[in-house]
Amino acid sequence: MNELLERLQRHFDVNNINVLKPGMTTLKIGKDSAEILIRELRDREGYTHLNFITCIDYIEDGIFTLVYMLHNYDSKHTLGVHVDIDREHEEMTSIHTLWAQAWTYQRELREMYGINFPGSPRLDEDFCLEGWDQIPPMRREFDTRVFSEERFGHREGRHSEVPRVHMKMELYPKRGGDEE
Amino acid sequence: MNTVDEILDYAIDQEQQAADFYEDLAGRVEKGGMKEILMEFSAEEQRHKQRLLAVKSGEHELTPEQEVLDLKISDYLIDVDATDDISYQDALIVAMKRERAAYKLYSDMAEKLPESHLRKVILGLAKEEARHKLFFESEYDERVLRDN
Amino acid sequence: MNLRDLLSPFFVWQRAFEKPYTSIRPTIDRPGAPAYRGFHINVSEECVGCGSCHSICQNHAIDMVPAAEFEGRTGDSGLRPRFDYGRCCWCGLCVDICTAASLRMSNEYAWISEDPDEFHFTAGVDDKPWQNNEHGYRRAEGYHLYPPKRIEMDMLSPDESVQSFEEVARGYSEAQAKLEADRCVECGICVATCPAHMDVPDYIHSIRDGDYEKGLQLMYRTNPFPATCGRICTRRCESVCPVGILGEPVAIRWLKRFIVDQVDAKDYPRILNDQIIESGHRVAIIGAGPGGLSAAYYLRKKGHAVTVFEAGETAGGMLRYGVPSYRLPDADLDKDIAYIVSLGVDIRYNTRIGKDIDFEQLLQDYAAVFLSTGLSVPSNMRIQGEDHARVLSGLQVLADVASGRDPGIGSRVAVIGGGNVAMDAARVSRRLGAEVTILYRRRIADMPADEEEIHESQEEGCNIVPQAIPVEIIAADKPQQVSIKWGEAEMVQDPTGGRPRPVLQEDRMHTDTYDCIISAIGQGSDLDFLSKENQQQLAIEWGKFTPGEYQQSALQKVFVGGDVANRTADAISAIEDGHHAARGIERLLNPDGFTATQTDNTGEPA
Amino acid sequence: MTLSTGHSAALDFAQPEPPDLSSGKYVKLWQGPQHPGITGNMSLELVLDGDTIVSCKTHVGYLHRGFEKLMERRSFIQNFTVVCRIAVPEPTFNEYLYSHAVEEISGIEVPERAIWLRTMNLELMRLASFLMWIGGQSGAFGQYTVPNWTLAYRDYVLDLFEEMTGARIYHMYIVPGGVRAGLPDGFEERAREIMKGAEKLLDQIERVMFNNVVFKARSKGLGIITPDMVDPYGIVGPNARACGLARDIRKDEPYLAYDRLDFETISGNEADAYGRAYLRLQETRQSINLIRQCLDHAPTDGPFQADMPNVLHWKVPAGETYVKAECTRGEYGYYMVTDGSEFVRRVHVRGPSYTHAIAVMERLAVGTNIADIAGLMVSLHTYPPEIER
Repeated sequence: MNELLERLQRHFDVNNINVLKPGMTTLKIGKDSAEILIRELRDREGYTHLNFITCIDYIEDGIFTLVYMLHNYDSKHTLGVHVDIDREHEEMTSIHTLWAQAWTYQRELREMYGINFPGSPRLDEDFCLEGWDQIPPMRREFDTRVFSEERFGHREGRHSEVPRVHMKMELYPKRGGDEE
Repeated sequence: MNTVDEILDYAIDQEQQAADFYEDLAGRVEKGGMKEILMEFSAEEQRHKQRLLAVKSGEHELTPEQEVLDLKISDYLIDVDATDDISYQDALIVAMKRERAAYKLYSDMAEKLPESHLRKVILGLAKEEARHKLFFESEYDERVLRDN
Repeated sequence: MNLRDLLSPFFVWQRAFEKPYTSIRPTIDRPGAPAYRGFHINVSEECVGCGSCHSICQNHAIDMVPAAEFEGRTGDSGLRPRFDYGRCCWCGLCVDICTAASLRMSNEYAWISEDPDEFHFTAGVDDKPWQNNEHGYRRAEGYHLYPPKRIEMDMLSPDESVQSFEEVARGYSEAQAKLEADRCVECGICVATCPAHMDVPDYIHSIRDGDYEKGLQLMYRTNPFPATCGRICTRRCESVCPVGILGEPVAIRWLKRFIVDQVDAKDYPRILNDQIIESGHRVAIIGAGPGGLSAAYYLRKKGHAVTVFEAGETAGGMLRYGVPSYRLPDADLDKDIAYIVSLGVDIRYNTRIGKDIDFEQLLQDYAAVFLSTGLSVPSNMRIQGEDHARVLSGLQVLADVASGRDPGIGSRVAVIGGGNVAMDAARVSRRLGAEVTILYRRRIADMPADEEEIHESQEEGCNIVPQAIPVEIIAADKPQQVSIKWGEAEMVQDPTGGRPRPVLQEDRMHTDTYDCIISAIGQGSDLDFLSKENQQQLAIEWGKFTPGEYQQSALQKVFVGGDVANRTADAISAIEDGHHAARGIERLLNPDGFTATQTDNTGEPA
Repeated sequence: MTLSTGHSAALDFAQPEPPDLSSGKYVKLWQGPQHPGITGNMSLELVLDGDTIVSCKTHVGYLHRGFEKLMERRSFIQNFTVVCRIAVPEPTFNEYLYSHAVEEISGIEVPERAIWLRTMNLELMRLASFLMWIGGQSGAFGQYTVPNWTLAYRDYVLDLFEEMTGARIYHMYIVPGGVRAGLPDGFEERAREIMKGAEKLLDQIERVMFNNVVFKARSKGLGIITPDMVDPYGIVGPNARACGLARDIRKDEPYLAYDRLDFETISGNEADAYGRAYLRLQETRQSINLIRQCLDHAPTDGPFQADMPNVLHWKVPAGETYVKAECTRGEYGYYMVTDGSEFVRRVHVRGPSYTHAIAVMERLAVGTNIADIAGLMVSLHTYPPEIER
């Protein structure tokens, strides 16, 4: 394991190496060398299985972190490759030539986060959302509650009271620390 | 006092005297709130009197055989004087002691009499006083001995 | 092609003679499994309306709605959960979190109606056929969604504690406080029960956030004695904490103390940031106990010039003289008092109304008077021999110790009484090296003292003799000793009502000899400083004032509070009386302004 | 046996040129989204040349309920009631993996009894799921007797779930910290009886469905997955095992009590629909065996839940993990990122159908007869909800 990481560090600008548990490590690499690293891992290091590709929105830092989870069946080791991309320039090299299912993930990320993967097949075909006219819904700023409250009405006859407020009104309206 | 009416008249008079006693004291006391309490005692005595009047007129019967709980609180307390600056505690002690004395009086009286209707009436009066004593002793237990 | 593969499928016919899987409904009823998560049951009598079910429901399927029949019960919000079956997903988290275990599920799963609004009901209030179903989902024994046990406070061991007057409870560490604060379900039922209506859930929340300054600000909105109450409060809040129904209540008092302990007194002015704009009004306060100083604090915040008249030589009243330092160290009481005084409260010590200055004079000189003189006169037993020199009063013993004087109790002591003063006198006596017997006329369970005090006094080696009624004090052979005659009591149900009453058993009398007898059977008020006329005007009942709204007495400008004006006679009630009287005085002095919203240091309406 | 699963240049992932529909040579046919031959709500956009499929596109989104997004605004305890819906026929794997991910990041140790109850729960789930699948596979080839048997018998397994968990489908039994209850009285006897019946049923199914000339004729040679496709296409579970790869997470990276259970990874050597079906039949039997072992070993007393913080304001420390389990279709995984707040930062649910139903299906469909498309689809064992999450 350590040898692998040493090799990777020699050839790639990887950082933030984090051993999450025995059998699982994550590391971070720059956007431009990510595709080469992943290819290298697949072809030379035995990480032949792509578990999934996903994205984490760090809206407060202005970045999307793409996560490529790779697995080596021989060493039973999982390696998570993290790639930060700018939220304003949400574009990443496509890896659809590396795994058959990669383009599906990329198509989903396009729909859900708006990330572009130039060259990825069927990228702009609707995946789950047909006729979606809002911002990509998995972005943090998309507020599901606001959306549903705008689209759907509330049921008539529903109201709820807060126990402490109700008790104050019923039992001691003139006391307590919040009127005066 | 040889007849039932005589003994009842005596008892009624005693209750009236007690009511007067508290009313008089209420006029003299200094502590705020005492007056009201003593007037309440006086009213209680008036109620006792009304009950006895009802017995005399036959509307109500005494219950000499009924057992009355004796808390024995007043038995071991010292005597206090009914002064103008009497406290709540002492006023209750005075009241308990008065009821106890009445109870003793009638019980002793009954003891000396042979079995008769008169004796029954006197015993009934004793029980009546025991109940008054319990009333004030319960009050004492509730108020004075509340935290004890 | 294989012949077997051609014939084998005909095996299917064998099944034609087997019993079918299906059954015909409704001919054959098929109830849900005993633990089935079906329609909701609420045992409304046991429910306290804490709303934890509402909080945990991820579908917003539960509303808390008023249920008239449960309104106004102690420790009960009067609300009950109402279910919207258009949203419910029958996960049962509401059942799992229910603090009273009153919420359950039945194994009923069929409910047919053409009206969708029918599927919206208040369980246990609206009549439903499954309310009494014996079967259905219940939370399993041993399954909890919050820790049922409280974080134990570190205490001095009884062996150590009797050696000195050092504080017994050591205080929570930050880690302990956060764990304990985590147990709060934030229902706020305690807020209603707290006499001062402190923002308990909010200041506990501030502990979880590690924001102790915010916590301090929240506490001062309703209580300027948090260091004190964090130690010796009677904590009615904890008695209604729903977490205590199935487990142990949240240690609200210790959490309050934790917040105060985290903040240095020198930072108070910056944190509390009480801005005072002088109003020009002058208010007199009689008694520098918790009631008087609480009123002083809130009046001062409104800009009124406050003068406190105190008969003793220090402030704090019963907190100073009646509560021993192993429960409330002077430094902590002083922390609270010093901040109040720092706002410009003028305290005149050693000034007795009626002797040094006349009550009538105050009425003339001040715009309003708040009277909170407490209960300072020990009650008498009124038994034979009580005036013996070796019969001491509990209050006196405590006051002597608090002032650094030797109460001269000797080495074998009998304490009479079952209240906190009796327990404190007993525990103080243990610390002075005496062997202590406590005589109490009723059962231990009847003792009015805090359970904790009873427990700790026993731990510290005080011998409690319950159902013991003193009947006479007798001079002993030696002048420095005294004998007490007492009798055993039986508890008898009073047919006229009330609690069971002790009845002396005259055939079971005992006489014991001690170095002294400490009488601590209660205390009364001393209102002799008021003239007979004033006393009549102020409406006194059984030695106590009977205030009206806003603690106002029958005299318009006189407000009353504290032990002398309430039945609970504890610090937190006195503090609230002072706060409420300050509101009343503000309304009196500023009749047009009391509705105006002002902003305090928390940035929220004060 | 060493098989080449490596990536070779020979495999071309390029999308085929779309057929020229205007040529009049082709027919376009939509199968689904509501169709008895489709496993759940999804649709296949098929282009046919005569009976033969020349192009297939999978369309999903008919179920999308955005669970991953919903989880970002629900508390850690609330989420456990949501996740079960991500794979309707197999909710339990979601419950387990979600709970396990939370537990791993929070450092919560689950008690022994809960570990065994979870294992049993997962195996019961496998049994129920396979029973439903067997019926689906049989039905997809037009044989409707077996589905009646298996779906009805599955209900007996659901009865066990109802007793154990309080619900038949969305059990919500495995919860962060442990499980919600121990076993009810008499559960063991009833479970053993149902296992016995299930074994008998599987024997009958083998005779009626597998030793069946029609079934064989239609499934053999259909949808062949070669070992060299496995990794490039991300194929897992029985779909990979049927072509000879002995990969089973339960054995290779044991979780829960699997390292204490006696079983061997089953792999086959016929990589077509028949081979996969037969492998699943064997795994169903294996599951019955594992359930019996769990009944033998599961402790009957002791705690079934770890000490938990107050879930009403539970903050899970910042962290990241990926946890996985072998569900009926292979590697099911939960990737979780937390940021120290009361809400999860990101959950990604990895279901095997994501690749099986899209990349794999779209490739295997080409050249298949239209009559076999439903059978092929079922033989890949896909659940649309885990694609959409």
